[in-house]
Amino acid sequence: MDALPANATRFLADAEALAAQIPDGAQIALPPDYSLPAMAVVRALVRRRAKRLRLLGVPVLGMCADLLIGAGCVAEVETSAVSLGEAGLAPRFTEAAEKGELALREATCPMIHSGLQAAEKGVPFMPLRGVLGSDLVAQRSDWKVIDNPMENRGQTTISQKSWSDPDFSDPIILAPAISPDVALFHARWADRAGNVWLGRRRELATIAHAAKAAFVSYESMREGDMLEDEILAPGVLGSVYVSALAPAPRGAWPLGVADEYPIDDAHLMAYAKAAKTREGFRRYLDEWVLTPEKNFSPA
Amino acid sequence: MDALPANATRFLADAEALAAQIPDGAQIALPPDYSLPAMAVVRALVRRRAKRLRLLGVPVLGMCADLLIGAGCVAEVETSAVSLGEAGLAPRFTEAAEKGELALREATCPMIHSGLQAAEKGVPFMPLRGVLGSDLVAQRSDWKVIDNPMENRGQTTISQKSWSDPDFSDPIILAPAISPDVALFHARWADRAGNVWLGRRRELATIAHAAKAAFVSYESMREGDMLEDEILAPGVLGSVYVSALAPAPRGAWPLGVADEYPIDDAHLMAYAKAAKTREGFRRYLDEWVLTPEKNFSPA
Amino acid sequence: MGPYAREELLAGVIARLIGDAAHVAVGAASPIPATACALLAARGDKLRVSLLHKRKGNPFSEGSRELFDLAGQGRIDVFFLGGAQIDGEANVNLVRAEGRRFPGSFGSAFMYFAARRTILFREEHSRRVLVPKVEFVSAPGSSPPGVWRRGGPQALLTGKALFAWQPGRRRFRLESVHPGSSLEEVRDCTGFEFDCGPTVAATAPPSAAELELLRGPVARAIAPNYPAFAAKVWLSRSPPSAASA
Amino acid sequence: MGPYAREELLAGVIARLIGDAAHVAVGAASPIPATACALLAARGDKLRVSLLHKRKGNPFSEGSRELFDLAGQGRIDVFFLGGAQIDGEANVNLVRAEGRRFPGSFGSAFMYFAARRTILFREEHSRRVLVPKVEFVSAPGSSPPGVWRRGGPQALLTGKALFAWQPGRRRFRLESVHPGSSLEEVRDCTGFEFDCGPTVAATAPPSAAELELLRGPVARAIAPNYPAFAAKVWLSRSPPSAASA
Repeated sequence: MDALPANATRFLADAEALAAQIPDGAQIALPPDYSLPAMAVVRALVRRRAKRLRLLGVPVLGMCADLLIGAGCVAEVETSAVSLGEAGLAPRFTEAAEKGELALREATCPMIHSGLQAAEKGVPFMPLRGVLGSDLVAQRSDWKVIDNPMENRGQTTISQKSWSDPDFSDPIILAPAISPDVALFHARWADRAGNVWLGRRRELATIAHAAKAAFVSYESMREGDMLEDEILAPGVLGSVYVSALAPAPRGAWPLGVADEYPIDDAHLMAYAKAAKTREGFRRYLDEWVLTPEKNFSPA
Repeated sequence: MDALPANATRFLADAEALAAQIPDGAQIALPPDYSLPAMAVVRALVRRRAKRLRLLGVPVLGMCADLLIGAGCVAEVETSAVSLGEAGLAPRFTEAAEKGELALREATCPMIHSGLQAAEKGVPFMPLRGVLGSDLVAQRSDWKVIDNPMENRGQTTISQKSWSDPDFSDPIILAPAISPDVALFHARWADRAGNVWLGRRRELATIAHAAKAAFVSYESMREGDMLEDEILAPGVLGSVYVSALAPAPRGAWPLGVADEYPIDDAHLMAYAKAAKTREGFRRYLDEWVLTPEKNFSPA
Repeated sequence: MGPYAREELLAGVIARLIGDAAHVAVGAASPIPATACALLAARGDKLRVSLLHKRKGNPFSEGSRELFDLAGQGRIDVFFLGGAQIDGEANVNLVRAEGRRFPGSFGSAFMYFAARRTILFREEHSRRVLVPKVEFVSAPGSSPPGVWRRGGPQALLTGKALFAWQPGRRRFRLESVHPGSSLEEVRDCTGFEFDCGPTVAATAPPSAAELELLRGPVARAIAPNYPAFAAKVWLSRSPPSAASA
Repeated sequence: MGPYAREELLAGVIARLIGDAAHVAVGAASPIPATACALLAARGDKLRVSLLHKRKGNPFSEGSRELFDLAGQGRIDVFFLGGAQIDGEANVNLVRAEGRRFPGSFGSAFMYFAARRTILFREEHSRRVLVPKVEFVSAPGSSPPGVWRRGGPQALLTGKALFAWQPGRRRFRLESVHPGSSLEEVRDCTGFEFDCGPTVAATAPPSAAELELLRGPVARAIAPNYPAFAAKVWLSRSPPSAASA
């Protein structure tokens, strides 16, 4: 995963083929449920029995992560929250967290955004205001606190002592760069040049910029080079960032794609209810994930 | 200019009215010539005899700045370059710089981008790789160099000494946040909600986010709220950032607006030639800027 | 309760707390704060409301980081936070309590500092929620001098009472008790100590004019994003034409 | 010169310098580097070329910072820099020389560090341009150990010769002299000292196959973005159908 694929956007057959590109143990950056999650690929990861995945929520996670956690694919989660939104707590995450079955790296939304933007710019860190005084700071030895160097002409000291010491002068927290192994998400359109259209979901572009590889499923193929179209271009992620692409019609279902299909609230509620128990979750997997013909909604 | 106008996008009559909002002495962030410069407002600033403006090129400047400099409106320029592109050197900038008539704050493109992104995030600085060893660093006392705090567990020292000292450990440069008084640019469309459409010229959004006020001229008014349209939204700057708007059809001329009108190369060449001398520049101003009926191209 | 729904009372209180703010950001599962904003808008106040995660459209074009950047720029005047636990020093816990796991801190550790004012809002008023000391500080209620902090808590509103935050004393003061509750009940159900004047006012109910707005234009504005909520609060009373849309 | 234009020779040299790079970024006023990239593409190489400031469309959707972010990410293999002055330590000056003001440093102070390789390209080969020491270092040719630097100069190409950069010695080595020039002429016109083997090769001219590509698909690919250049180089020879487009 070290080489950045500059000129090799590959066109794969389907979600299974994309899932096969993601090795066990990879750190995968995932968007929130409202931001084009690649659910078809997530289901394919469950089917291929992916192991020890490390999930990064950008900045929060939902059903996408809950499925992978419940199916035993996940070793570690870094996120600022996991929730099913209107459908309540994410039941498999909640149980795994309460039983201590996951390595949890608690964060807060803008620290994740800033870490990805640091990687996007090729710098080792980015500063952020706030956060000091949250118990998150003590848990995250990779978050550093320094005196604001723009205000201090003399020495500035890395926090060995507590940032709340009175001799700390305008302390500020630094988010370390986050460069995930894989960015995984869904797009409304792709084109033959390997570009994908994400619309206003710009956090997906940031993930792809920061990641070592980006795997993208898409609703449908669009004619022409979208980067040459001034109306579409602002919503495009250029192919330079896209390692591989595959078609997955209704690939975000049961979550939604703006202007294509809405969130399937009833399904999400049914999932939230079923997944409250391990047995219910197993039945859900059998019915909706492991049975090939039900890979995506018939609607 | 202290209060951020959260709920008060004002609709003004024309470029003159926008220019009247920009006080003498203001720091104005301007885009490059290829990125929607508000030329009609720039001409109006010349007509209202604006004084002591401080220009910030994001990240470079062109005819926009050359006109203001030649007309005596400018006290200071911070930029990574001033050029007319294919038409050669920017003659009024070049002469003013050679004669020492301008306070020049030399920069390099990504330091300006990073400084604006720092202001966009409300942090005092942003780190950047590279730059060390450029003579720019010695000229910019506001650029600080520190040891990379992510690598150094002990003390980290602000550069009093030279960063090239062998005991400097992975030095990195910090771009101070730049929060210009005014962001000034042109947009293809505006809507009644006060949103403007910039397409892929995202640097304009960054300027507006970072600035204390944003003044925007636009080609034409579009029906509906563009932020509610998933296709247009990715290219929109939301009205929360827009202080005031005014119509200026062909307002970027002689520069271009993608899909509307191209750069008027012949005019730019003619300007570059005329502006080689003060007299030629005066004649250009008389003909194309100070004569109201010729404020913009008849085409 | 009176001739109004509890949600209407709470929205009215929040509307008064928002006051003359210029820009309010309202999170996903927050129909009552959204109702308060819609009430102010219906009254003709020039309030800008950024509703996060609207079903159709949204106020942002820079992705999910834009809210945090806006707050960092100082452009968010009022934000709302809840909490699995809230303590008497206005610390907020969104992570874990009594062996139970909650979703996580979201952006609280930043927004509580960067928004000019934060209204703490949790309908459940119990010793389980309002504790002497939170088990985990997702976001602290105050910061030492020398630590950058643009804003902090303004008030804590629950289903029983309204507390004002006193930054100097770092303690809440009971401001009013909602009709139907009593000072005694509030004391019983609050796990932290708080200040209290010699007499405690009753929370002002929504006025007739406010109720008319709530049941007309406000209900119609809220229904598209919170259909279940709108149906529950208003459909049984005086159904606005679009509440079922 | 021979049965080829000087621009064709230079483009051929640049194409060889680019070699098997995956991604090349080409600046605004750079028709010859763009021609080299088009030649590689016409040969079927899987080269990704990001042409900055194309007349129609452009490879970016994040505004003008995207080039620098791409380079920071390590995704730019080859970049080009010119210079009002270039010295024997590969320092580049884009700001001022002999009392004259030039446009400014642009992104050179970053790109020279972040791109994996930089090809220095300046057609004028004179002691005015190739100086012992630049008056102003826009971007340094090398950096001390311990200073982050992903890449640096690969070569210096002028209208007369090709120099290779020797990072260990921090000096240029004359690689070849273009047909029509001589070692003596190169020495006369170069203001800095450089290494030189016992014999100096002549720069290889474009092959017949390369010329055929240059005058066919390459000319057609270049004409839309550089119409004046394409007309000058190719229209007088064997006009490709689209060169005047």
